[in-house]
Amino acid sequence: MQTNTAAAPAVPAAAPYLSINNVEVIYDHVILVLKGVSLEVPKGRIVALLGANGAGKSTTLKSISNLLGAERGDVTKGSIEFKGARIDRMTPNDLVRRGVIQVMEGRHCFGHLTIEENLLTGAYTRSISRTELKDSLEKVYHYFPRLKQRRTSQAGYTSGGEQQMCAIGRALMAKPEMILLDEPSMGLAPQIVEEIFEIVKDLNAKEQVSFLLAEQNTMVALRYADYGYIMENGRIVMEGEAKGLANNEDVKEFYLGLSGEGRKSFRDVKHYRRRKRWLS
Amino acid sequence: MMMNDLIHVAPDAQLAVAERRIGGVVLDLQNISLSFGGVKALTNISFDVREHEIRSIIGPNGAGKSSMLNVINGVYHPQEGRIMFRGELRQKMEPHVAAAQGIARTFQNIALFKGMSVLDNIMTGRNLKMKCNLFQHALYWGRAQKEEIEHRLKVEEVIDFLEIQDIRKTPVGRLPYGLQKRVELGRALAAEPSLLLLDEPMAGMNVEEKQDMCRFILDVNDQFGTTIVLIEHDMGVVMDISDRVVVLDYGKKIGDGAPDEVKNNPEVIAAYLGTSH
Amino acid sequence: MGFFFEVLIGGLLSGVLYSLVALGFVLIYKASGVFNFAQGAMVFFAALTFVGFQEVLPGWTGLDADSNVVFWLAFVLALAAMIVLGILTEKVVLRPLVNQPHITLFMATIGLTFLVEGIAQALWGANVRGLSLGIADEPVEWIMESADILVSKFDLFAATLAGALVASLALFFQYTKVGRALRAVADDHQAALSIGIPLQHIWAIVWAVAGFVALVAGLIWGARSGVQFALTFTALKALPVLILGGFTSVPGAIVGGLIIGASEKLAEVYIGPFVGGGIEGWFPYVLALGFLLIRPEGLFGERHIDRV
Amino acid sequence: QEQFIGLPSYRVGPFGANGASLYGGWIDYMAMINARDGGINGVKLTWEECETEYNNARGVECYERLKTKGATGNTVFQPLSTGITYSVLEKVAQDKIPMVTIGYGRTDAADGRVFPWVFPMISTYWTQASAIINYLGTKEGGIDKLKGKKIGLLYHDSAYGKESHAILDKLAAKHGFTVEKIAVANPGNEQQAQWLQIRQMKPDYVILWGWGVMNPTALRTAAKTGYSRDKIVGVWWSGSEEDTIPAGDAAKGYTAAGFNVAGTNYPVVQEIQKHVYAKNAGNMADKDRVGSVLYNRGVVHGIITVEAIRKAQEKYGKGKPVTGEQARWGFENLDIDNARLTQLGAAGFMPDLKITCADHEGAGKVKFQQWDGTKWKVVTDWIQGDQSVVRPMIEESAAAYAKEKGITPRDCSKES
Amino acid sequence: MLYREAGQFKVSYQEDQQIFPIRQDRVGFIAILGFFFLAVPLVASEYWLQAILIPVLIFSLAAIGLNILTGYAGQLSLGSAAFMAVGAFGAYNFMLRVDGMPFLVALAIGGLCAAVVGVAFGLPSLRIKGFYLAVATLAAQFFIVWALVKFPWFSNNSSSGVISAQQIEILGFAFDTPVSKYLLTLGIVAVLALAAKNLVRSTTGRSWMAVRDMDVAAEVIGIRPMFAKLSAFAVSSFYCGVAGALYAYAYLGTVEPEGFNLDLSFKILFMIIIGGVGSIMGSFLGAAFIVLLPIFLNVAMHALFAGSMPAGLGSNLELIIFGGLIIFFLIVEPHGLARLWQIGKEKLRLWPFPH
Ligand SMILES: Nc1ncnc2c1ncn2[C@@H]1O[C@H](COP(=O)(O)OP(=O)(O)OP(=O)(O)O)[C@@H](O)[C@H]1O
Ligand SMILES: Nc1ncnc2c1ncn2[C@@H]1O[C@H](COP(=O)(O)OP(=O)(O)OP(=O)(O)O)[C@@H](O)[C@H]1O
Ligand SMILES: [Mg+2]
Ligand SMILES: [Mg+2]
Repeated sequence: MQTNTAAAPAVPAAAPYLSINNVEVIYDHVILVLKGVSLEVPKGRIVALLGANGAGKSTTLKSISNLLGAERGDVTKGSIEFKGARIDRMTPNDLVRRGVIQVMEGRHCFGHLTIEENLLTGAYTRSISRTELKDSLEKVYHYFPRLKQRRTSQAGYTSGGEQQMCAIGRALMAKPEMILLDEPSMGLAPQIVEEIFEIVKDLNAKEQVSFLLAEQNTMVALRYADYGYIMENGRIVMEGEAKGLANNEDVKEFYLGLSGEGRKSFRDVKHYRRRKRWLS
Repeated sequence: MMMNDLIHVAPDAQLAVAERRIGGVVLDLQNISLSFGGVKALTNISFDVREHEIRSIIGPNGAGKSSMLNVINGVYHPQEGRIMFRGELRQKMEPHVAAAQGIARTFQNIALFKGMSVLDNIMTGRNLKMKCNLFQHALYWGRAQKEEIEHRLKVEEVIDFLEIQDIRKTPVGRLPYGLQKRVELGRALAAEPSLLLLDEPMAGMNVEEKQDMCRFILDVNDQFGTTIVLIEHDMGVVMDISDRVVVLDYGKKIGDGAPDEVKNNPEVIAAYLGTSH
Repeated sequence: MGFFFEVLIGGLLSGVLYSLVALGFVLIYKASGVFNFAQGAMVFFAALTFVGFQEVLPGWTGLDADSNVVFWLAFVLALAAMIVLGILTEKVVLRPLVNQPHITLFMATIGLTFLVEGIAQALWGANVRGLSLGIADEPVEWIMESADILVSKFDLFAATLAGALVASLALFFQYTKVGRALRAVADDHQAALSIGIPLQHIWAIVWAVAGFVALVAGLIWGARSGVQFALTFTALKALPVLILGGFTSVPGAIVGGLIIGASEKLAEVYIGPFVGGGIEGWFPYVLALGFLLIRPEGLFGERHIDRV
Repeated sequence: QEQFIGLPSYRVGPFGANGASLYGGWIDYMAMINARDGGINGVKLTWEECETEYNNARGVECYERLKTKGATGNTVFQPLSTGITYSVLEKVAQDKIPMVTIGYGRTDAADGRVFPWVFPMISTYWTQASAIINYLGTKEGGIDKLKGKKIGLLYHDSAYGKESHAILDKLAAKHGFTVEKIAVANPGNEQQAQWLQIRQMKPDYVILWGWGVMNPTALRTAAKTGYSRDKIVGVWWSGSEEDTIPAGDAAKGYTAAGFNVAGTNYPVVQEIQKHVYAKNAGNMADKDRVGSVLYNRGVVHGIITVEAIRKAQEKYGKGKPVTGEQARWGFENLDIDNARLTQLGAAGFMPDLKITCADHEGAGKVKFQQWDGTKWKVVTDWIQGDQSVVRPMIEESAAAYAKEKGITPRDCSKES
Repeated sequence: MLYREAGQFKVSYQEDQQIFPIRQDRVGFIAILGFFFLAVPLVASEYWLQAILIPVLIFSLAAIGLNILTGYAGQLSLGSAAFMAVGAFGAYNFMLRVDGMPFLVALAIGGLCAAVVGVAFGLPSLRIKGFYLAVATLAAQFFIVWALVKFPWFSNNSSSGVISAQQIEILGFAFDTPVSKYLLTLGIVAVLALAAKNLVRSTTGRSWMAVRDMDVAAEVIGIRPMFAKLSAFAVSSFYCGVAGALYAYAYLGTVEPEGFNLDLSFKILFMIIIGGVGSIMGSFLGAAFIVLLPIFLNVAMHALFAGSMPAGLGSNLELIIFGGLIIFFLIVEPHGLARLWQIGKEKLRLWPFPH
């Protein structure tokens, strides 16, 4: 098992693939959540979006995939471009057809459909033959053998982890070029987290799928990503090559739980320490 | 039995209580089997939980960890097996009875009451302890008001403890995930439980937040002597803070013991930990 | 005994007609989780539009009012109107309300009810009209002669039609891509959006199909008791059928219809006289309630998943 | 000079079709009086509609809203809904506005001594029931022939439908027939069970006491179960085109009572055609419905309203608008005899009518019409209800009300 | 920045637990009460009192009742009108059959009758959820109205099932003018609304909301779903019952069972949805909206198009606009007028800054 990501294919720091410029998002007409966020995902790269709870990571992803409308959120400023075209007013359906798909935080499987039906709906936007569909399905099962076992169970009755796999698998069925992954590791066993990131890397390497992933598990995320952004309070406060970030002292302390001479036991962390904030 | 009491211990006096003594068995599960239709969620599982300890349950996804908690607090009723709680054989019962016996819990997929504020959510945790009736509530005068304020005081202590003073009045639906988890813990704590079941309390948090959460869990355990059953996927956390760990896999128990023991159990490594840890 | 069977059969056949209305509800509920209160109004709108066109077409085209051409032309035009209604509903009502609580959507369909009722009557007037499908509502003779049991030709025809509709829709939902997407949408609007299911299209499709079902139901009910405002009340007959069969089940609609139809008639005849009669208004609801106590999701409905 | 009449109408909802015809006829008649005669002795009639949707609460609001409109306030309140009638029953007395309920409303209000402000004119439900029995008697060749007969009563299971029970039971006892009461739950769009029961019982006649969609459904289901339509007699709310047209062929041969008849060949209707429709000013959207039963019933409402105002003007000053209180006097002293009916162009169109202090009903007779598949045809002359049975019942019921409410009945011998 | 709580510090939890913790709200509330109790009786015309204010108040009470059940406890019900009927007929029969029955006691007993019936029909809620329950409550709607028509005893054997409410008299004072009826209604509604507000901010209310938001979790933390649901049914029906009795006694005077039909149930449901599910104040706003809008449309139609439009079209247009406005409001604010009000306040608090 390889855990080294340095070997990401050398893509020229080419024309921006997905780029977000100065986006501002307001919920419910009054709650300002994103205060001008700009970031870029070059083609064929894995970009991690890191940050504490409530920093606005999910909101950023949703503003790209245009799922905000359903939550009474609004992009009030800024622009979003994918492959040179403005996509900020497109429907999610158009976006999926263009190859941008989001895996939402918190699983969101279709509870009353079986696992297999869940996966099949993932291919809704593709007009493909039965055999191709079968192949895609097999591919997903290959990545997630556990799903194959539970293929006939209603998704609502499967365990949290199984649902997470189902959600990711479902997105893969759409054969996307750009996946927005929201907290893929949440609630997954360590082994599976590792597996999922391997799958991410695989897809990235073999099928040139680009990723923008919002993660809390900074350690793993920085290990697999090429580039990282760190968000606080609706703003990007730091960015850089993943390697560089992983070695940054602040990041080490606040996001990796490493201080000075390595990892500190959770038992020994002091309660009264103050957290440092950039900006804001 | 040591009833933890949030009120009568002044903040600095609390430290004095902080002496962890692992006591006798409070909860003893014997040969529990549970299945749903064809799916066997738990097969013949036995383990026990001792007074004041932090007992973790780990295992791959779908292993049956959450189901185990559901069995303990009466949401699921196992087809086979015996449950002894505080020396008494547990009959089939409803969750609210378990709550009345002092078992509180948090949920894997946050189960806060979305339409209510943080304060109200935590206040519901004290529901069992409030004695006024509907008519007194309608009047909101005299006893009812006094009671409300009494309990509000206790809830405020939980709020202080979890450091969520500034979001008291916020509707929980608007909070970020991590804070919601914290509020959920608060709701469970408000009930002053003797046994606290935590289902992945740290999922979706970054290291810093996990550190905070660990601190809270350890403090609860230390200061109030609350027995804790914890499900968690972060091995760092589990290995650092638990006293004993049970490992489940596909509904079967494959390991049980102190963290170090479990960590080196080859079966556990194969099924769950993988080699990278 | 003959009387018993007569009542039973009459009830079963009426039941199928209830199913027909219930089907419209099921379609929309299954596809969007919306309890479409406007279904009754749609039945009214459809039937009224049909007879409205039947009235004006001879004037426009010079065709004979009783000709088949006028009938089918009116049918096609009414169907088109229903499709337009479906699409507009999606655009104006549902799209802005994506991901809102069910009760809000429910309420929106009540608003829609007023809208549709008002538009229907503003367009075609409030007159009560007759409607003929050319099938006499009279007993089938050979059954009458051989068993002395009354079975109406019209009811048989309606039952066959309803049965065919139900069967094809059931297959559609279970086995087609769109059918699956519809069920997905019902479970989680946002997730469905996120994987690129075009809610807009899906909803427009279901509402149009529901409009078609409403048209068929409107024609049959309209032929039975005239095209008038009271057609909207057919919805009240369909509700117990729905909960008994399960909101989400197409076959449930038909089985529920049969059970409700038969038992309400038997109850009216055999229990009614002891309590003063007129129990058909509430009996089906109480019966369905009884069933629900045993199966809270109806006979064939999807179980409510709540896990912690 | 204007006389204001508030119209609590309903043109939407389940009874919107009925409302449209009825208010159409009424308004057209008033428009005709304005156009032809320039009003009543020069006093123009004005009116305003207020949509009630046949809903009691909205009816009350309309009542309150309309009552102060116009120079002299609302002249008369005619809600065309029994529910609304009940809801404003006590208010009209306080506000001194007469309430006229022709063919509906509170039956015992026919006792004008207890209900000075309420006028259930022409014929009450009880009189009607009695007239129907008398009609059946004539069909059998004499009322005594009804002995031993079985009469089914298919009624709308509501307060309205139950109005028929007491009187029919009395008449059954008197004439020796039996009544089988069969309830139909609202709205009545399904009657399979009821008609199978009827098929089982084989009654000699069925009285249809229906409402709205219940009527065509009854006729259709009767046809389906093979019960002859000739033997079904409907009440006046079951006897309009709205009830028969939707039933199609199944309605052929069905007979219904009416306190007015259908048709356009009455001078009064032709006057309306001439003075209103010829000038494109009619109220009906569908001109073909002019002359329908309900339209003509509206015309009857118009005639009675206008005549009462005319009468009041005779006492209180011609050419001046009258107040509600004065209008009440007009209603109470209304006397439309046959000669006047002919002048009005309504001979045979509605019965002659004489209201007194004690008797607010007046005529107490109905005609029967039969549906021939396309239109209503009058088949009898005016048939009187049996006042010797009905009147005591009315007085008894009114007395009970008076007692409950602590009302001292008027002494009519002292009224001028 | 007229509206803000900055600078108002709470020194005790008692203060923080007041109904209106913010001073401006408190002042506003008292001003509104004063306005309705003192100013309105002086200035309002009989029409406004009789035809608008009294029904709005009564419907508000019924809406509060339904809101308790649906908005707070999450049990969708379509039977509120039937519970109103039980209240009306219950009060009537106690007034009729018990000599010297004080009006207010009869009113309360009417409410209690409704509560008992409500609990009986609420029993299925322990197993049935959502729209299934909603449809099941229709059983109550149809059954109760049927029973009231069918058994003449309830209407004191009146030939038509209609009851005529007795004169209201409290301690010898007859409430027979619009103003006195209005004040009586207002008083009762105000007291009950306050009680409702107290209920929903206390343990009872919290357990209702908990069951509404997530019943499994509620049970796990020790709330008995059965008790919570049934108490919601009882309280809700009590409110509806009292509203029904007032409807008969203070508003219409004479009522028939069919007056309490499904349409009325729906109307009350509209009120809470338009006003705001789970908001006491929303119940008032919703009732006012649903009562006033059709009247307003009717008047406006006449003012605008009198005579220039076919008669039927006007009424249909009203219907169309009414339906359209309901949809429009839902789109603008799915959480009802109460939320709109709240957002307004929040904006006011930030004013003049946009966020
Ligand atoms: N629908 C909503 N209405 C109002 N506020 C919202 C809504 N959704 C999110 N927010 C607020 O927006 C902020 C950012 O939320 P977001 O979900 O984007 O954070 P996140 O970085 O993904 O956090 P997490 O790690 O907890 O998922 C939070 O403060 C949250 O309270
Ligand atoms: N109510 C239920 N009905 C049917 N199957 C169920 C139900 N609850 C749990 N299961 C099944 O039991 C198995 C164990 O589920 P459980 O939720 O306990 O897993 P878990 O160990 O908590 O997993 P995770 O770490 O992913 O949360 C799963 O396969 C799940 O599908
Ligand atoms: Mg997030
Ligand atoms: Mg779990």
